[in-house]
This record gives sequence, C-alpha cells and structure tokens, in this order.
Amino acid sequence: MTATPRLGDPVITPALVAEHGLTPDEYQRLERMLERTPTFTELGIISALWSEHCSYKHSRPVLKTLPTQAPWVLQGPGENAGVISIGDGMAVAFKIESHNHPSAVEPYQGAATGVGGILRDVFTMGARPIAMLNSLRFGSLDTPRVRYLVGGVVKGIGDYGNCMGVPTVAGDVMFDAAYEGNPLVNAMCVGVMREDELIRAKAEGVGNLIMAVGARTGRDGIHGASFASEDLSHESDAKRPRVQVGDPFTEKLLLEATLELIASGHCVAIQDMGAAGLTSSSAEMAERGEVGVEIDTLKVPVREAGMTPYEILLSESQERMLVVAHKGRDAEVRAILQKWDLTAAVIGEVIAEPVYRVKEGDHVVAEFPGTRLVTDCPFYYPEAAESPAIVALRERDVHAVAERAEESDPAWTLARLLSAPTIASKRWISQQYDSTVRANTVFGPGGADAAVVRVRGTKKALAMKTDCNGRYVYLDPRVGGRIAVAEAARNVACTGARPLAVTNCLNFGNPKRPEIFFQFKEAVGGMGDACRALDTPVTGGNVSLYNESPIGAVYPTPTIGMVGLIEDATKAVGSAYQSEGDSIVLLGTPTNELGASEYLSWIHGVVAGAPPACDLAGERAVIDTLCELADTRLLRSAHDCSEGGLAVALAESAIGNREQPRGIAVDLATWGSLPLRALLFGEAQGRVVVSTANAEAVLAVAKTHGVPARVIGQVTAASAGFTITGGARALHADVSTLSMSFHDALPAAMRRAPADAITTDPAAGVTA
Amino acid sequence: MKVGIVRFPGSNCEDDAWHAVVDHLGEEAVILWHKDHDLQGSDVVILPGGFSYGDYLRSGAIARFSPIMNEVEAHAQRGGIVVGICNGFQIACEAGLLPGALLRNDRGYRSMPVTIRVEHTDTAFSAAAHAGQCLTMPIAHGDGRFTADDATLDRLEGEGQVIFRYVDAAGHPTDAANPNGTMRNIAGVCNAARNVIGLMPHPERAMEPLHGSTDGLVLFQSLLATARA
Amino acid sequence: MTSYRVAVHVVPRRGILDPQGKAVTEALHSLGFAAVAEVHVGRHLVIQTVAADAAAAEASVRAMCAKLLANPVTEDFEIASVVAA
Amino acid sequence: MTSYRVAVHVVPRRGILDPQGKAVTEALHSLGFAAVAEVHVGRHLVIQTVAADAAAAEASVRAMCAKLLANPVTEDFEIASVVAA
Ligand SMILES: Nc1ncnc2c1ncn2[C@@H]1O[C@H](COP(=O)(O)OP(=O)(O)O)[C@@H](O)[C@H]1O
Ligand SMILES: [Mg+2]
Repeated sequence: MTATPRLGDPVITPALVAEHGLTPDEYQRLERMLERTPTFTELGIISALWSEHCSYKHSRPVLKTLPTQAPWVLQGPGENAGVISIGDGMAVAFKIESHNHPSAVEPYQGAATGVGGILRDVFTMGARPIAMLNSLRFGSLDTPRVRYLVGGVVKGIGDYGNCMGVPTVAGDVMFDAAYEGNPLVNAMCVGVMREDELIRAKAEGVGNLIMAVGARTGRDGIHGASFASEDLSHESDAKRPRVQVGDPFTEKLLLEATLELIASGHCVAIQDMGAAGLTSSSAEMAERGEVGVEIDTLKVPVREAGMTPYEILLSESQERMLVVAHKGRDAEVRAILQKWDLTAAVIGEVIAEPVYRVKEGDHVVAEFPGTRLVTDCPFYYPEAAESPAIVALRERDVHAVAERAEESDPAWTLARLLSAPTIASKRWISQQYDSTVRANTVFGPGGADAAVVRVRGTKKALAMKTDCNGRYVYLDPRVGGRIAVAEAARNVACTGARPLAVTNCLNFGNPKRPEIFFQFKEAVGGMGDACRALDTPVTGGNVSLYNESPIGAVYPTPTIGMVGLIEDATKAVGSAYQSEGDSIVLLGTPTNELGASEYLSWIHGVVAGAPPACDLAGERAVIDTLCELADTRLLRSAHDCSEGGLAVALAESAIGNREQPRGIAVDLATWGSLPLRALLFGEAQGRVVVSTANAEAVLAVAKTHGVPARVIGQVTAASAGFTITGGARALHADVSTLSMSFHDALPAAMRRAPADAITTDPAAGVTA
Repeated sequence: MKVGIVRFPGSNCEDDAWHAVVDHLGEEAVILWHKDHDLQGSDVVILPGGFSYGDYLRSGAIARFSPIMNEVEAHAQRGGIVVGICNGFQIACEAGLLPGALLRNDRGYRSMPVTIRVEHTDTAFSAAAHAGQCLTMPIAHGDGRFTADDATLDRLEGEGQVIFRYVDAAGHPTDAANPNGTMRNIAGVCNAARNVIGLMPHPERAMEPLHGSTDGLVLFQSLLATARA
Repeated sequence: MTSYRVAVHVVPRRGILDPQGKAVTEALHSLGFAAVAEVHVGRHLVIQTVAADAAAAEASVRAMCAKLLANPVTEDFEIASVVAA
Repeated sequence: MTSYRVAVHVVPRRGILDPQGKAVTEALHSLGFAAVAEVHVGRHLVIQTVAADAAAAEASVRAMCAKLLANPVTEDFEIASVVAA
C-alpha cells in the first residue's frame, strides 16, 4: 500500500516544509525514506517526531554519556519513567518533565497540564503516584508579568495535584532576571508499586489491539511538540490556540482505571499520549516493540466533528492513553474504562509488516517503512565553544566588590538575604498545595531539606528533592552540573535517606549556538561526574531546549530530581532545631569562596566569580556521615548550606518553623581569618549544620568518615536572640526580625500583584 | 462496628479514612461504590474528602445525586451516623443533610495545620473528646467558608450544632485563626438530630506520630465510644 | 421539537459576602480602573436543549436550576434569554 | 458623570475543552434532563462604574475584560448590557 493525499490537503511546498520546522536536509531524508513526496499527514507526523522534543536530535549523543546503571535500577532511561527497587519487592517510578513554553503563554493551564503529563508518565508504569515536586524559575518579582506568571503557575500546579489527591511535597524556586521572558516549570512525580506490577510501553504481539483510552480527542495543542522546540518570541502569542486545557477530574478517573487495567492483565503495554499525542505514542511503542502498527483515525473518539487525520494524529488533548490490549480482550478493557465513565475504542492493531500505517477508513493517508520512525531522525553534533564574556565574568575578582555602608552590621545583610525571594520561605506557594493527602507525609514543604514520604505497608520512607543553581551552571557549567547533583543528594541525605537515583530536566537555550551547546555538554558532563561519584545513576529525564526570549537564553538549568530511601521512617530528620541546649555542629569547612553567590547577586547585583569548588569525594563522605548519624538517631536537625551560605543556614534552622522559633549562640573564631562575608555568606559546598544532644558522638562518626566537623555553638531560646561571634564583626539579631524577613517576603511581593485571579480558574468558574 | 466509606468519582481521601478505621481503630471498614445501592450493613457512613466530579459547578453539587446517596440519606433518616470530611462535608450540605453551604475561601486554597476546639461532645464524632479540647490537624481545601443566614447561624449556636471551631494556640476563635473566612470560625457542624456531622479539617491525617499529630484519633474513637454506648 | 439556547445567571444571594467580587474590585483599582465602585461575580450558564417551544425550554431550565444549577441556600438564578438555535 | 451597571459574560472559547460544561451536561442527563445537548459554564460579572456616558462605560469595561476579567487565551467575553443605575 502507499499513502496518497486526501482531498483538500495542502500541496507540499518548501514554505510548508519550513513551517513544519524541517530543514531542507531533513526533508530530503524524509523523501529518501519514503521514496516519494510525503503526504500532508506524513509531513505533520515527521515534523512532530523529528522535533527536538520527541527526537532528542541535538541532545541524545551527550545524554549517552550519563551513568544509568546500578543493581537497584529496574528501568533506566527510555521508558515513560525510570524505576528503582527499594527492597521487599517494592519499586519506585519517578520522572521529571518541563512545561516551560506552555506556561509562559498560559501559566495556569500550562503548569496544570505539565503536572497532568508527568503523573501519566508514572502511572502508565503501573505505579501509584504518591508525591509531586515542582522546580520553578521566574524573573524578578518586581515585574507585574512575572507576578502574574507566579500566581498562575502555582495555582495551576496546585489545582491539578490537589484534585488528583497526590500530595505536592517539595520543590525549589529561584528568581533571576535571566528567566524573565522564559520561566521554567518542571514537575516531578514519584510513584510506588510492587516490582511485579511493572509494565513497559512496548507494543508486542501481532494481532494485539491498539486502543485509545480516556478523554476524547479535540483540536487542542496541535503541534505542541514543535512549539516546545522553538524560541519564545512575540509571535508565540499568536500561537495561543495551541494551549491545552487540563481536566484533573478525568485524569483522576484515568489513573484509577489505568491501575485497574494493568492489574487485570488485559493489556500488554500502555503509554500516555503526551507531546505529539497519538503520533508519538504509537510510533514510540512500535519502535520499542520492533513491530508494525496500523491505525484508523476514523475510529478515534473525537470531541469535534470533521477532524482530519492530521489533526487527530497531532492533537495534544490531555488525559488520554494509548493501550495495547491482548487480542480479543477489548470488551474487558472497555468494561473497566466504562466503570470509571471513560471511553475506550479499538483504533488499530499491531501488524507483522514492518510499517507505520495510518488510514482514514479505507484510505491510507500515511505509511512509513520500518519501525524506527523516531530514531531514524538525523542527529546533530553542534559546535561547542565557551562564551568569552562568561569566562571574563568567572575570572572577575569578586572580593574586590566594595561593601555597602549598611553591611557594617552583618545582621542587616543577613536579614536582607533572608528576604531574597530565592531564599525566603516558600510557604506562600506550598500552602496552595495539598501536601498531606494520602496521610503518608512525614516531612512536607519546609519541614526538612527534602520531603519524606512513608511507603505505606512498610517501615520505609522515600526522601525526594529537586535542585539546581542555574547561576553556578552559567558561570561554570561543569562545576554547576556537579553541584546540582551534589546538593540534591545532600538535601536527601540531611533527612537521613540514602540517595539512590536521579531524574533530570535539562533546561537550556538554543543548542545551535556554540556557547549554549558548550553549556549543555559541560553541564551534562558535570552531572555525570557527580552521579558516578555518588552512585546515583540517571534513570530518565527530559530535555527542554530553546529556552530563550528576546533578552537571551535562560541560565543553563539542569534540574535534578533526587530520590533516596530511609529504611525506618521514624528516623527521618527535619531541618529545624528542636531543643534549647542542643549543640550545633558544622560538618565540612568554610572557605573564602564568594563567587556566584546569592549574596553578590541580591546585595550587590553582581553575577560573577567562580562558583564554589565541588569535591565529590568529600560530598560522598558527608552523605555517608549523615546517613549513619540519622540511623543511630544522633541528629535533632540537619540543614545544608546552600544559597546564602552558613549564616542563612543557621538562621533557617532557627526560624524555618515560624510557630516554634529558636535562637542560637554560635562562635566561628576558628575561621576568623576568612573574609567576613565569605565566612557568613559564601556558598562553600559540602557543608551541613546539624544539631544534636550528643556532640561527642557526632564528631566521632564524622571522624570515621574523614569529614571535618566542629561544635560551633548551641541552640538557645528565641528570646535569647541570634548571635554569631568570632568573625571580624559580631552578628546580633532579633529572632523575630529574621523570622519576619524570611516569612513575609514572598507574601508581600505577591500582594503587589494585580489579582490574576479571575482569569485563571476555569474549573471553578470564579476565584479569589 | 462497620464503617462504610463512599468512593465517588474524584474522591481521594477514602483510603486515608479506611486506614484510620482499620489500622488505627482496629475496626472493620468497607469502600462503597457510588453507583451501588447497598451500604453493606455499615453502622457508620463516611463521606470522604476529595474532588467528587472535579468539584465542577459547586463542590459536592453533583456527587449528592450519586445513586448511593439515596441509601445514605435513608440511613441518616433512620438515625444512622454519617460523617462528612472536607468534600464529604460539602456533599452533605448540598444534599441537605447538614445546614448551610461551603463557599469559596476568601483567600484561595489553603493547605496547613489548624487548631480546632471541640464545642460539644454529644455527637458520634466528638464523644471521646472533652468539651473545649483543642485538636491540631491539617486542612486542605478551597471551598471551606461555612455560610448561612444569621437566623440559621443563631439557631445552630443555640441548639449546640456548631461542633468544631477554628481557634488560635490559646484556644480563642480569633480572626487570625480563621483560615478561610468561615462565619463565626465554624469548622464543623451537625444536624438537628445530631447524627450527621461534617467538618472541613482532616482528622484521618492526624492519626499517628509520623503525621506530627495524633489528635484525629480522638474523633475516630468517638465513633467507637458511641457504637458501644 | 426545536433546539433552544437558554442562558441563565446564577448569582450570590444579596447579603452574602462576595469575596470574589471584592477581590476583583481591588484588582481593578490597582490596575487603575478607579471609577469602579463594585463588582459582583456569578455564573453564566448556556444550556442547549430541545423542547416543544420556548416556554417549555424555559420551564425545563428552571427545573434544572432548582435541582442542580443553583444552590438554594446561597444563590439566586434568573433566565437571561431563550433563543431558538 | 453617571453611574452604570455593566453586565459581562465570559465564556470558554469555542473548541477549547470545557470540563465543567461536560460534567454538568452529564449530571443533567443522569437527573433525567435527556433533552440537554450541551452546557457551557462561564462567568457573569456585574460591574458598577462611573463614566461620562454609556459608551464610555462600555469601553472601560471592555478594557477591564481585556486586561483582567477574561483570559485572552481560553475565553471570550461579551458585554451583555449597560444600564444607568
Ligand atoms: N515549589 C515548591 N513546592 C513545594 N515545596 C517547595 C517549593 N519550593 C521550595 N519548597 C520547599 O521549601 C524548602 C526549602 O527549599 P530550598 O530553598 O530549595 O532548600 P535548599 O536551599 O536547602 O535546597 C524545602 O522543603 C522545599 O521542598
Ligand atoms: Mg536549593
């Protein structure tokens, strides 16, 4: 059979090809593959499959360098989600994904559908989602547009996850002008299953049925995948009809129906219809199973009359799944979906002939030879060269930046840093997320350095966190890539969990620019170094390129989603000091590093200097120390030093729990010779502030791991104040002043927003 | 005691309620499907939290017409105990099993721990507490602003039908302790016959030390105390 | 039988606090629409239904409102229009 | 200057998924209103504002809709009425 154009199909012209985002070379490759001119439908299919989003054509060779194996990895990259074993026959599926461009155009729906998509990736593996995380990057809150985006994105994430009954338990948020025109919205989902319930998205078995399941197909988001593969420009505004609307209620039904379906054994494979909808899900399942498929678009349940095969194939309507069911069991599949008030329709079958064929009734509208439609795309190895301007920034001597007059009182600097939106409490955000549904949350947002979620039916708990300091990666991509992994692992270990594996979301600019591709290559290299050193392989992830706006590319932001395991949930450690009189111990060593710090950026508006060095062996030793300390119940609290350095970490443990603040009396004379601002606010890596009732024992454990450790002070009553001595100038602050700076910053900034309320809540009709 | 927990499309706290009853009370529980017509011999019916029918139109408005609600209403009419938690409270109000309505919070969705004060202990969901006892547990809702006209509110107060009120750490029902703009800090009410109770907070999420509070336990223990009385 | 589009307004009953309306009013002020005195927010439903005539269409939508579309405790409704379509 | 009450309808744009409308349609069917073909749920806003004349009142409400009251990506709006009040 050969495909022929439909009546009324546009004629294939170079202009049409260009509109579909194919280069002339790519188009020639398509013609060679078909040995003829493609039909309009075929052009649409290939435009989606060979888009960056689906094909990874610029990133795959670099991604291949990442470590992906460990004895506990059950499923590495290449599936809907990665899967690791946590013992006792239990497994964890997890994945992170970006929805940056849709969120820039329509923050509420963009973020909501991002959450919907990542949930589907996890439950199609057979896992029940137990936790969500989100990693967000925005421009400055001084801009009304940014406040609108923050409001809409947070509400979109909340409304979707809340309705699904999956707690949103952790994340990270940073604000920097670099993200002004192009916010980053990365959502991560973690699910739990029995190992034997694992199901893969691999079409198998000639004669098996291909079924479309869930919501009906409408004209939403056609060409979203190629949209995600372009720079954001003012013209993107004109592309608004591509925005999809999420329906979390339908997704909740789909979740329950899918898990029931998988348990029933009636199906061979399931894949969610995400970017490029039916096209990519069917092509990817066929490719994994090395089989042919035949689909009839007339059999796809549609929402609107008169949809063309092109539209049906490329629609990105949400809350849909593609299921490969055992031959003859379609009635059983339909019955399960019907129970949940959802539709299921047989739309094609797995065939022996190695082709990808689409029919509209009897008319073949697309037919490709072979089963490797997605990986048959061209791959690129773009030029990589570091930008000399960034080299110059990195080499700048930041110690030469003159102090501001107010800094003569370091308490002023500390309070001001605590109110930096990147550092300040994110409670304004996390209060909009149900973080306790499912009744397994041991530590939710703000309670510990990573979220801790009990695995029901076992004594175990999972710890999880997203992280990435894009400013570090910008100033030194190799080091920044390493730190992203190391910090995520350290955060997980602060709760007492052993870091196990990583998912990642690589948010970068246009890879065709050599300085961007340099960032990409180096950052991924750094991530790989760290993953190898910390024994946390990469099990999956997502690449989001072309994150650029008229003001330039975003900071290179390889967001890390780390998952770790605590064998005994009752041993989990939070980040807030617990008792007056406890000793405060610093693990790791302060340095004179100040480059790339939040201090320089927020206090001085300077983005320069080298990011702190990352000693991976040292990081590993700190992680081992934390795990042992938690396991032997020696810790009352643990909190790592990140943005804002040691002084901010000490303060966050004191005021993080607003209802139960504490004071401290700390002396840093040991390091009195360091420049004061490096000592207090420098961001030297590998450091953790712990509190303990048994300092001797803590020091002894640290010593066995070769980790420098020192008692630096005591936890006091809040009324005793917050005191750090031993540096060039002493720091005295009222606990309540620090607390106000930290807790009121974000609400105050957002109060300046014009209420975005009414425009962003279609589900509920009206909002406040 | 057997507790029937209704699963509506979009419910998402039915498993949590099940664990509260089975794991923490050690009693029997059964999940009831909304399309069924049988309470399976349940002594107590729980309408759990979640987003039944996506909370589209109004929270609880569509779920209240689910087939099983006929049996739930008959059970309530016979004096059987019905507890509505969060979305279940909204459904019970929509169904007319409880007075008033739960409107959109005055400050959007709120997920946070709150303290509630037990105002009366003569209901099946407060009997094991003592009057004035303050309990800490999470809320997580967007539509929890209890609303009724003044005459109704006065009647509810007069008849002792306001069972739970949001209070501050000192036990006072202040404005600052009101998380959603609810009238008179009302967090939970019962019907005139006192056998149907609804509340917005989630006691099933405060059952064990890992939750950070075990205060929800006393409310569930009330069911048992009532059943044995 | 004819197809009708019936539009309904469901609005918060007078005297019931309308935080949405208040929030919108404040937002409009902060955007510079200082002349706005008050905003009320309700639902606008459009129901496409088949009926013998316009009166029957209206009657059936009234029944829908009484049963489901409006909450008798807090909301009022009015039929805004009935057009054959 | 006169005070005007301007009523606005904000509705989901055609072709865009309207999950709420779908849920309400299905609920009406199960309540026995079988003749209902379709329901769309939008917002009904009543804005009380001061303006020189009706045309100016309408123009300013249009500006409010474009800026805040309607989401240009997913919704359409129409001015339903402008009355001096
Ligand atoms: N978007 C978010 N959603 C939920 N929780 C968040 C979010 N952003 C930050 N948090 C929580 O706030 C706390 C502080 O986060 P972060 O500043 O990233 O810590 P650190 O700098 O130690 O990595 C963590 O508990 C984190 O999970
Ligand atoms: Mg961080």
